[in-house]
Amino acid sequence: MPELTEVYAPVEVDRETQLEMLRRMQRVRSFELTVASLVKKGELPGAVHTSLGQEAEVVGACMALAPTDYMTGNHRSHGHPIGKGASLPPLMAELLGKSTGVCRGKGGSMHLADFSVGSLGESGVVGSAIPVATGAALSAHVLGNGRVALCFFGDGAANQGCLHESLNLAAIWKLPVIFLCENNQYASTTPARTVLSVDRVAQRASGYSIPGVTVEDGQDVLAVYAAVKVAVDRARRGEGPSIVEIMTYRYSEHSEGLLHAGAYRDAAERESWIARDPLVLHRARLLTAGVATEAELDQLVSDVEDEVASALEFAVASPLPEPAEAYADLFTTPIPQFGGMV
Amino acid sequence: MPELTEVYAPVEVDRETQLEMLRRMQRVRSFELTVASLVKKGELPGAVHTSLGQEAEVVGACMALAPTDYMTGNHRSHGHPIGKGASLPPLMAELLGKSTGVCRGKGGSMHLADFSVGSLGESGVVGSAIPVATGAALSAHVLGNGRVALCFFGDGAANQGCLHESLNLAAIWKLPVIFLCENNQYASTTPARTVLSVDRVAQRASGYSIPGVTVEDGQDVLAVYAAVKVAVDRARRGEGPSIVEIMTYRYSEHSEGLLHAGAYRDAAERESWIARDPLVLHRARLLTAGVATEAELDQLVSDVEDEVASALEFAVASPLPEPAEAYADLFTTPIPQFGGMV
Amino acid sequence: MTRISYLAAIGEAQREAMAADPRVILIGEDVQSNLYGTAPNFVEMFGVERVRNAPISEEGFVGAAAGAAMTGLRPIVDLTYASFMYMAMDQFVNQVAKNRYMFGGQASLPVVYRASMFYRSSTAAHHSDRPYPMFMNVPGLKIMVPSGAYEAKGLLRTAIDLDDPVLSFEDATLWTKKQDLPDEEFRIPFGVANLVTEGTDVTVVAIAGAVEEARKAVAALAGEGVSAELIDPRTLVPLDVETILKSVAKTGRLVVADPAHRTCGAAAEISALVNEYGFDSLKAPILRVNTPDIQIPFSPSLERPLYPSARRIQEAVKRAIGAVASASP
Amino acid sequence: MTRISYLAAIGEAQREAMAADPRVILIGEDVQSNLYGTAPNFVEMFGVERVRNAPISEEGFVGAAAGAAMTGLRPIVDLTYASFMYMAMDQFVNQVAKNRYMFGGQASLPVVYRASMFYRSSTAAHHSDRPYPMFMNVPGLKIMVPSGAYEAKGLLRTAIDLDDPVLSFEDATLWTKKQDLPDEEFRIPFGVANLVTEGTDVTVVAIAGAVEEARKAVAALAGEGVSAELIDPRTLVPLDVETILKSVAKTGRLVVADPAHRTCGAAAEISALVNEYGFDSLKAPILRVNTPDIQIPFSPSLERPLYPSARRIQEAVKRAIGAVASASP
Ligand SMILES: Cc1ncc(C[n+]2csc(CCOP(=O)(O)OP(=O)(O)O)c2C)c(N)n1
Ligand SMILES: Cc1ncc(C[n+]2csc(CCOP(=O)(O)OP(=O)(O)O)c2C)c(N)n1
Ligand SMILES: [Mg+2]
Ligand SMILES: [Mg+2]
Repeated sequence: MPELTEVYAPVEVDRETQLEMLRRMQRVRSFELTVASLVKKGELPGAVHTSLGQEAEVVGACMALAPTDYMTGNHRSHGHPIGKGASLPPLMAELLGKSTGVCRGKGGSMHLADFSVGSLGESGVVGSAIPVATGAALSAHVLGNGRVALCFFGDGAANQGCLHESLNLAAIWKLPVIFLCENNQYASTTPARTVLSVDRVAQRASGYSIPGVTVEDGQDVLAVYAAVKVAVDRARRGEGPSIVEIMTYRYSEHSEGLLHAGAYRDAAERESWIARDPLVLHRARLLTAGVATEAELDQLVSDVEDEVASALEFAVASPLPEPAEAYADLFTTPIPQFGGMV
Repeated sequence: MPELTEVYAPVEVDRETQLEMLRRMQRVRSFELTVASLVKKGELPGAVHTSLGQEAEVVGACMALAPTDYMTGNHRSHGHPIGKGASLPPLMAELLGKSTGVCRGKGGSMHLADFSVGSLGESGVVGSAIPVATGAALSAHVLGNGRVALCFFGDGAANQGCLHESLNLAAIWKLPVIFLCENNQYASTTPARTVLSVDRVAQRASGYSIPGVTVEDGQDVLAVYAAVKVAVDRARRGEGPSIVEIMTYRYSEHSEGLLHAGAYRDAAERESWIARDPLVLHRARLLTAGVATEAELDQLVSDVEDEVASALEFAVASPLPEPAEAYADLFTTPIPQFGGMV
Repeated sequence: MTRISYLAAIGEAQREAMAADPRVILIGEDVQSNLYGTAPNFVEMFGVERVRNAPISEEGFVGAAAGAAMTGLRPIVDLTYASFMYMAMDQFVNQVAKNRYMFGGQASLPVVYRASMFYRSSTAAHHSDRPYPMFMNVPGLKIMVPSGAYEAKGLLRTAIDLDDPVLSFEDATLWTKKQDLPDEEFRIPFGVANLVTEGTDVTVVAIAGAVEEARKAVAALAGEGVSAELIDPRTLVPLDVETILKSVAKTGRLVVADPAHRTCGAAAEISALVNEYGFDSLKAPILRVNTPDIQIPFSPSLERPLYPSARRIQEAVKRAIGAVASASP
Repeated sequence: MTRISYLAAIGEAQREAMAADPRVILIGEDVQSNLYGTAPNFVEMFGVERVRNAPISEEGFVGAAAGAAMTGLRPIVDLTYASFMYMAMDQFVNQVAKNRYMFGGQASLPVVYRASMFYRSSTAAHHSDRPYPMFMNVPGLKIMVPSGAYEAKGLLRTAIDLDDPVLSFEDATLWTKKQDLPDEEFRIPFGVANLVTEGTDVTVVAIAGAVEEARKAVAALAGEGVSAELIDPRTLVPLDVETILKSVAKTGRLVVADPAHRTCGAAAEISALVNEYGFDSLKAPILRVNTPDIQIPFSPSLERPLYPSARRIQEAVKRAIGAVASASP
């Protein structure tokens, strides 16, 4: 069985890419903070799950992909398309249920998708998008277009049967797919250690004769990037799927505004993770390595903040969809509702 | 992670048990040969899958269980309840769709069940009974009644998501369940090596932090018994589930009378397995070890043949169910069909 | 009398049943932390052996509950959202519904599967399903659709007592609605509809959360001089067809308000039954007020108008009595 | 004209579509060995890259086909028996049916899922399901129910051409039935019913294998002086309601023969539609000839009487025209 040992080899990442990593992490951060404050003000309908704290794994993984590569995700959904390079205004408009939303207001927070950047959709049903990504890899394989697919899933999703089926399918068909586990150690209020039969999801890879690797420091965007890159390159060479697991942590509650009964997480544990914030870490590295100056990085951050602010402006200014639009988009070749609605 | 190394340690099996193994294997053999000839004569409705060639794994596994232990199985279904000690006449009557059948003619070949010996039912849907066995183990665990559950499943079923979910569930809850893979190397016309991501299903055990063992010589009933016994004892001690995989071979086509297009199996391969017939092997061992004489074993075989013949007589003589019986047994507290049938 | 919410009523039924019978256990994701509010202090009361946090693997634990039910336990399974039931569909249809029948009555499956229909909350297509009709098409499952705290508690106690598998479709639009409930334990039988309001001009059958909307519609109609009879079937399997037929025999008109999608929904079945067995009493077409055959959109402006509302039910009643012209097909 | 069986017709449609478009691939268990007879010599013709043997993991490959369809392929998936579809229910409902809608039209899913309804063959409850009604309740899926070799071939070609997901429920009771088919390629549009026989006294709508039974019933009835009009809707989503309504406007009477279980079946929907939009033309109750709400028993003596048969359809027609008394509820 092949091993992903190259993961620990240093990767050559050029200056622009390193800066782009910070830019995208900052985009996720600013976007999520904006979103969280909208929820608090009661201005965002539905359930909202943020990726605050998980920016390094989201962005590191996405940036290891080419723009034409495919990606699916889950309910913790905003970071993935942002990481993949989606334009922010239609994402923000989607969250506000506007007709200019990336899904025309049909999807909302849990169902962002931007096909123009290979984002094939986030699934509110845990695990359910894993076979879909496997299928995108199948089409890449059959069409020979050199693309790869990556699916994000959580530690909670690791126990779903569709993951097992997808891993086996991808392994025997040697599909170019990366099973990317965002192990933030909890599924809602349930600690992974109480429901997961292994310490690390990647330990399951041997059951599929594929490489499995865990990035223990998932707050280090370069470490994530390096690990995913190895898996992506491997997939692109036609050598099949991998599991890449990233240990990370979510700063917020499972969903914004959620009041939960039990104290399932330790405050000190959370503090210790916050102390190793992925944006702070990467910024420090860029400065130390002389990749950029404080001023340049401040500029980058403030540019992103402007970007998010104007995305919000766009979203707020956009119109709500007309009620009749609810009837569009079900089929490519539509079927009229017989007799209209009573 | 615990290992099932004890499997290779010699087990003490008393004379009566060794003879009972032969008796039950012979029961399966005679029952299946009778059934196959009925199919050939067009006297058995429906699809029929025999366990000819797999007698050692079926009987070795079942005999490692106590009579009150639970068991579920699959479409290759006759051997399991026979191995578990079910009475033959109601099984044979079931295959003939008679009202004296163990399932009153409702189940047929793919759905034998004899709750009086812990046989909770065979599932025609591949993999589908695995969670059910896991649940029987859950009740044993919660009620503390000391029972264990065993589920038979094929190499084909190994790729079903419900297996993954059941393994994980059983592992984290430390349920007394044995996942028994009958690896006869083919699923219908599909070789396991073309659809299974591992050489041996037991290799997947490490993904659940449970023991996994493969009995390479699944035609040796004592080897099977020994391996399963270790897993059963472990389960009964409260130490949780195991995977036990038995390498074996089916002599017949996937189902009796099936005509398949491709030559997916090699004739020589089949011959080589037939040359190591489990009944012949065990008989030879009994003779060599002086456990019984030729005459005693001949008597045993002919007793079993009489038993099967009289089961068939019983089945043939039994009445078909009245059409109205179709409406019984759906609910424990029945609901009448409103308005009757048009 | 104690005034409690729909959610609290479910919790009460579970608590009473678990206190009464040690074979009753609760399985579900995040039940130990009482994330959804129906298991308050259950871990303290009943311990982690009986209040079991499940991994996210619906097919596994739905089937395990079935196997446990076949061998001596009486599990309650909390699936949280009804949209996740599909993950376990094979277990529901091929094991839970079929095992007793296939095995000729050897198995009983005293197990309750609870799932909430979380519609009208801007959670879009993956969380908003109301899939009871597809389970009505599966023989072997009993189905309850409580329309208030009283029903939620009384039906759930009965469900847990029953030796058959029950699916409970709980309507999240009612979660916080409070009602006065008897202090003593009580049960509501399956298959007995509730005649919510008597009337003479038209029969309205409403399901789950639509009962509340229908109640408003009926009250408004009364103000307009229309006397509507409102029936809540409470359980869909068994369905109290007699009560509906008796009412239509009196009113001659029927409107069915059913939050499920229209095609092959519960309203279709009720319409077909009344057509077949109550044809002679029908004075007008049976009208269905459903959710249209589209998936649930996220945007509140798109989602809000889709479900059976008091307004839509009221309009349908007026059409049924000929007060407004019928839309042409 | 070539005389071929229903199974062969499916094979032909697949072959033609795969020859015409390299994006069409076939996925299924044992397709390479042509175990079920609908992929003869496909490996030789199209290679193992396009004729893919799937592991037994329905959820995985149903979802993978959806993902492949979203990204450029046009897969046909052979699920063999309809009773195995539940294993993949989450993918069908939550991904296949919803993805285009949820993503605001960004996705198209040109994918066909084929499954055979293997009833009346003594394979008991785990192999005999006819579950199209539950999928009819799921917006976003198109559904075909071919009633003969001609329909099987013509509808399947259309299905493969469509950019929407299609479920094909193939009736195994018809597998070996032969028909003369045009030598040139042809397609049958979705949503256009086939008026099998014209008549004036009663309309019979029959689905899948029930069409064959209804044909016999109609012929027998003609001998008795009853003129029945037989309609085969061919597709259930979209459903050609107009043709049915037009017929009932003429006959005033309707019998629906539907091999699915009764409650919330396709017949219930057709009954509800005709009641709602054809009420004034109805002279008698709409009668449904279904499989009763029990699971399928193994014993042929139990199973045989359960499905819509020519005899049961004939009796229902006689009841509908008042020739025999109606059973009391
Ligand atoms: C099939 C299914 N079961 C349950 C849920 C409810 N649910 C939503 S998110 C979640 C926890 C997911 O945990 P994980 O996969 O670790 O992702 P995370 O939220 O930690 O990013 C649960 C149980 C769901 N959406 N889908
Ligand atoms: C869910 C499901 N998919 C497909 C089938 C059709 N089928 C019946 S048996 C079988 C092969 C099973 O192979 P395996 O599990 O290895 O058992 P074996 O027949 O070899 O004993 C298949 C594909 C089924 N019954 N259920
Ligand atoms: Mg998590
Ligand atoms: Mg096998």
